[in-house]
Amino acid sequence: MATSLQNAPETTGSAARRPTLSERQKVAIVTVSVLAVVTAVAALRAGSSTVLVQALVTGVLTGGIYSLVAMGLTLIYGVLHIINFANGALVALAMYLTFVTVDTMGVHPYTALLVVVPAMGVLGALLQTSLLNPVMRAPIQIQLLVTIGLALAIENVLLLVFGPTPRSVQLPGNVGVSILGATVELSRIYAFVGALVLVAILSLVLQRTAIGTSIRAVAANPEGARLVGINTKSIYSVTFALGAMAAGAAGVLVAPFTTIEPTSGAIFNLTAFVVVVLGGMGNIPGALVGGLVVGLTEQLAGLILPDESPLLAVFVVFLIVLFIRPKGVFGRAS
Amino acid sequence: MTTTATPRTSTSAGGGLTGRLTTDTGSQRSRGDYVVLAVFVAVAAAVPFVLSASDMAIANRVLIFAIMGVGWNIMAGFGGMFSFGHAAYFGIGAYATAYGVVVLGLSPWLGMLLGIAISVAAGVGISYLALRYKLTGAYYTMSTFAFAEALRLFVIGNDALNRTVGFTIPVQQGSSLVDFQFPAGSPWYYWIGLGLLGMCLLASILFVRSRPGRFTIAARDDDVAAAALGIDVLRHKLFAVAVSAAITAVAGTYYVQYYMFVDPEIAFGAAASNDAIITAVVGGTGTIWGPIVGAIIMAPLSDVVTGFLRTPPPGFEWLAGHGGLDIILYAVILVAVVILLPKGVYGTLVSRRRKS
Amino acid sequence: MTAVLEATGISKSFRGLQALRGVDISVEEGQILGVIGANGAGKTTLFNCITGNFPPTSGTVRLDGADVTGQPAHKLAHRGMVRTFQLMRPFHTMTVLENVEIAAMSRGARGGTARREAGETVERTGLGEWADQLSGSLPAAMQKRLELARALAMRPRVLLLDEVLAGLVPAERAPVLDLLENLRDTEGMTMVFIEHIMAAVRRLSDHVVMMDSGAVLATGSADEVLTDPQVVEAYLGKEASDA
Amino acid sequence: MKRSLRNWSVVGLAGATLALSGCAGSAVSAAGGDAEATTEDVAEIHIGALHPLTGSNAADGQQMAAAAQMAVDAVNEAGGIESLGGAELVLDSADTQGEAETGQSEATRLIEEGAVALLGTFQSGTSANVASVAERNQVPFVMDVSALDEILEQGYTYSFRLQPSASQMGTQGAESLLSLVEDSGAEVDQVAYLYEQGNYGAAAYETFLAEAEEAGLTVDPVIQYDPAAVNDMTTQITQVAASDADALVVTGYYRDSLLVAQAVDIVEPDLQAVYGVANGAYDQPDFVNDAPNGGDGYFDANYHWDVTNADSQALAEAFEAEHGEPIRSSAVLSYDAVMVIAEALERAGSTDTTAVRDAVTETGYAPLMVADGPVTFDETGQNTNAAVVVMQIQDGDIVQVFPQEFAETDYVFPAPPTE
Repeated sequence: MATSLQNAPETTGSAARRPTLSERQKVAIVTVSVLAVVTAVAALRAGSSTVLVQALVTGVLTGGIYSLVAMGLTLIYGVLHIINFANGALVALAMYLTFVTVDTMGVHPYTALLVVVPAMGVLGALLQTSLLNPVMRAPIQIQLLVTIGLALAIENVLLLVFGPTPRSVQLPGNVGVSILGATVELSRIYAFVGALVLVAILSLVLQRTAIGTSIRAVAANPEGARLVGINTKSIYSVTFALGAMAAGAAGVLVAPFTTIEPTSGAIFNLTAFVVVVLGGMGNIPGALVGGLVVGLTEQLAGLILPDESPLLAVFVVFLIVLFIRPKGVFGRAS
Repeated sequence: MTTTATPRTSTSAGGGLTGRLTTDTGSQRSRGDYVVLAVFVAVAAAVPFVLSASDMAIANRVLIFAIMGVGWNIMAGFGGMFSFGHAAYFGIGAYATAYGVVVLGLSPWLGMLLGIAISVAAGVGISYLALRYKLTGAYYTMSTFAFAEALRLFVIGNDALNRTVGFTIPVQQGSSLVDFQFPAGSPWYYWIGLGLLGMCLLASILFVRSRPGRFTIAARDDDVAAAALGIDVLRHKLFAVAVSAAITAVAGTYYVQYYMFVDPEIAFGAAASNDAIITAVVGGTGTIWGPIVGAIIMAPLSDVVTGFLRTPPPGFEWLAGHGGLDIILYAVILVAVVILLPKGVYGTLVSRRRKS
Repeated sequence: MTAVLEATGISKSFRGLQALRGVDISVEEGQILGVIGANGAGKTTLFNCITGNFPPTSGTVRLDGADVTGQPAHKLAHRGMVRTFQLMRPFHTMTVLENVEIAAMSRGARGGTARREAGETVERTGLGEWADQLSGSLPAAMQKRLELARALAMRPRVLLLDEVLAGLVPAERAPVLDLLENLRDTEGMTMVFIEHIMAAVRRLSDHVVMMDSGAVLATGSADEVLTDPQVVEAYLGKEASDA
Repeated sequence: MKRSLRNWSVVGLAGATLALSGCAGSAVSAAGGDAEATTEDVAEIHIGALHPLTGSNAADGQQMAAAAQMAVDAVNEAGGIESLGGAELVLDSADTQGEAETGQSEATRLIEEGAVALLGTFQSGTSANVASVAERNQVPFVMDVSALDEILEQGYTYSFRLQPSASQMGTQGAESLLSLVEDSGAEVDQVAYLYEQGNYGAAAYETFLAEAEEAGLTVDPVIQYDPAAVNDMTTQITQVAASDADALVVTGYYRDSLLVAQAVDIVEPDLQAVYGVANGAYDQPDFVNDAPNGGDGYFDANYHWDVTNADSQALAEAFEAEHGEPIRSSAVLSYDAVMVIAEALERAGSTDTTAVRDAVTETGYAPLMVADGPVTFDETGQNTNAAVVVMQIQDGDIVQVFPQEFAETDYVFPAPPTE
């Protein structure tokens, strides 16, 4: 059940699909064996099994968080073909909304989902309708600059309203628990689970609802969709709203273990782009896999090359994967 | 764009074949470009006589933006390769110069050549991989972005390049053209920068007129058709990358010599890539003069906005003293310009003129 | 009696989908080969394999007896094999004249020569009135002609035409057909053309290949192929009912 | 301002003519740049302050600008610069946006508009840039916060730094830790060191290591991280827990140091103390709110305003009354920087920038910061009396605990970070 928006409607033709599956298996085998070798090297460098296990568990969990943050990004790219540079800013906005909700109403942080997610949805629809729909046919750089401008504006509105002092949201009962001998903060596990749930929800919405079918139709062929009577502009707005809601959910779930500043979302931007490309742009389960690859690469690189920024390893992996699989690990070659 | 099935009368008026060819707009426009370039450089050279020192700082930034925009425009505007990582070439130019001057004791001019060489090699290398492996659209764009980021992280982890600190060019007393150093506020910085910009513009004009340039534009419009007509698309795109990387590296050298300082974030951060794109897009991509117009508008914009908010006009005093408001205003203006004039300011003017 | 262009056993599969299954074609100096077949029969894919758009999965392409299989398109163009595209691919930011000039320049003509040659080709293909029009805003029929004009400016020895008549009204077809015939008769140009319009196939073809489902179904002279009962059933009947 | 706005509109409209025609007037009005005036009766003296009022360091930057303004107000209330006829100070505050090039152009503008001295900038990269502007324009530049050693290694003669450099803090941090341990009678043979991998963290670590090795203290494991990218520290803290380290030393910024505290809380390594060296979090009131267990017991050896000094206390109270938040040490340094400049102006009796620079070199100002003595600049411009003090979080308060002369209360050592 692939929820790749790139090739969603052509789900028939078993002859065409079977080789793709084996292709996927090949990718999976290569990925796993590379990971195994890297893990072995990391184990030698770490010199302690506890440290290695901790690195692996942390890698998986942070990977989940990266994919959580990247989910809206990949959805919006898949349908609108816009690289949304405002994704991080939207996540930061959601963090502040969480803070405000918790601060004023004194509720549990996760109940803020009920407020933040719909609010972000409305904002997303407004942004798409007012700013991006007019430039949907413009070249990629136009849309990119609009989202960059949007990111600047959102971050600085947050600075203006909340001031520069960092905020925080405390999660009641946020203790460390032990998994396979590794220690993990509960809030990070919740966020990881949240990522899985978000993948499931988005997949369901796209596969099983009428609006999801329209979205996939628009993603695959906007002209064709228009011909069969779909209002593409409103589908664009719905999609951006969904993307903003995903960013909103990410913001709420990440808020308890993050220092909330206007730039708190932007620090995820880099990794989120890598995650999205690795998973195949527009491929929602792919984002989950991409997140895990990035999370593990970061952790293991930290053990193997302690003098370099772990992100360097992430970008090198990214470039290599990009050249070998130009449409992402699970994307199809054209 | 006209969609009628009859050609415009103006083109058929002459009737004869030769008549049409002598009025070929392309070559005339290009010859006009040389004239415009000469006039532009001559007029712009007078700027230091009329601007104050702090305004000259902005004028110098206009030059840096313009060179970067011209460089980006070659690759993205004429070559059709949307780069979001021009910080890579800017940064290589800047670091090569700074390293040359501070560590190797070279003249900045040699550092500039070094920067151009490395920048071209890196650009051609990474673009060869990207084009060879047929990265397209957003994937191509993200690969350029990742390349610049990887360079930034590499420098941060490299002791020989001073990690996060970067380089500071030693201050000398007196002026020296060889050392590309003058007293603070000297108009020579501006004149040298203008000279460099002039050369980059000349390179841009020559490129567009040249065979490789025209083949590149053909490949941008349709690479399959270009290949079918015997054009080696890969080679020509790489040539465009080389020209683009070289020009952008020049901006890096100029930056270092003017600001006398560079660090990994300045050199390879996303802001540098953004500046190149914003300049060209606001002015008009795929036009010779678009980046100049874009630089003249966008480079001073943040100063203007900040200045406006520092001492607002009567009635707007309540706007003062809010950190962040200046950037919000800048962002709003950027978004508005881009949405309302997607072809850019100069690009829109040109297409209006063509239509009428 | 050597073939100028000879493709043998050309197969092509896309991720398991077999688009071509061992297609053989050959065309001799100064002759015109017609390729017919229903949409999706693999005609354009065959062109793409021959002209180097992408390499065939298996099979050999020979040009003047030399193996050129898998060589990139631009090299083959310089060896004298040039094609047009069914879906027009103009350099849309350039004028018609500039489009053709690019082709002339690519062939090696310099500056003024290239422009003069381009002008001649533009006139010859009936695009004279449109010369300074932006090619992206041309009507489709004119873009078809532009495809042909650009290819001719390369002065090809082997010209592959992909539905160069499609979309033209009958009155517009005649001059194109005259031109093609003239090119063969006066310049000895060798051609392979994909065409649905049977009158054109009859008039021009020295030889016809009928394709179906990625394979050659029938081959021979135009009359032989077009009266072949298999062909009539597989293609012409359907074509007739479509029309 | 109006000048540049007018230029811009003309520039924008005139296109390639680049503002040639419309700006003739601005050249005339641009004559503000001569700081050479040596008249004894100047009504106003401009000082330029450069801080990140926006961007990720705006929290410090805005406080620093506010404190600098308070210093200027204090000087003016006390009669201005008496040797210059009671001339009033005027603070021109500029936003660097945390960017070096903005810092440079703003510095140029401030000098242009007549600033006789500059202070700032919080970020080392920006300070390095402003230092070069100051040098070339021969205008004194007093750095409040900017720890990077390299800034003053350029042979500059117009740049000064009040704050201890990163290497000073590393050395003094190690000295303090060693004597604190000795004083407490506890046994600490080995420490783990975790630092941000930039030059700031590296300088603090390297000087700490040199001092520790001399005293026979083992530093292992040593772990560096990328402060911009790190999102989780559990692996690093697990490495610490797997070692024999008795204490953890951390040099980092706020966000990453908080991540360390969160990881320490759940991994529960067997440590006698977490000890920050020049740490951006462990002496911050925000940290007490954000950290698990309120960060109780955490140490930080860092520059800090002198809580035991009555004048400092008065400033802190006034600041909090005026701005509603507790003053940061960075802001007190900005206050000190203005005072150093004002005091130099007073002695110079001139607004000639070189004369002011000469006066700054001979300053003997007693700072509101913890220090080993009055501000004393060496030939590179570094304040040799800049000092760190060891602070500890005790019951939600950040208190000075070591050395004794600056201690508000007794330290608690060992202070295991997890109960």
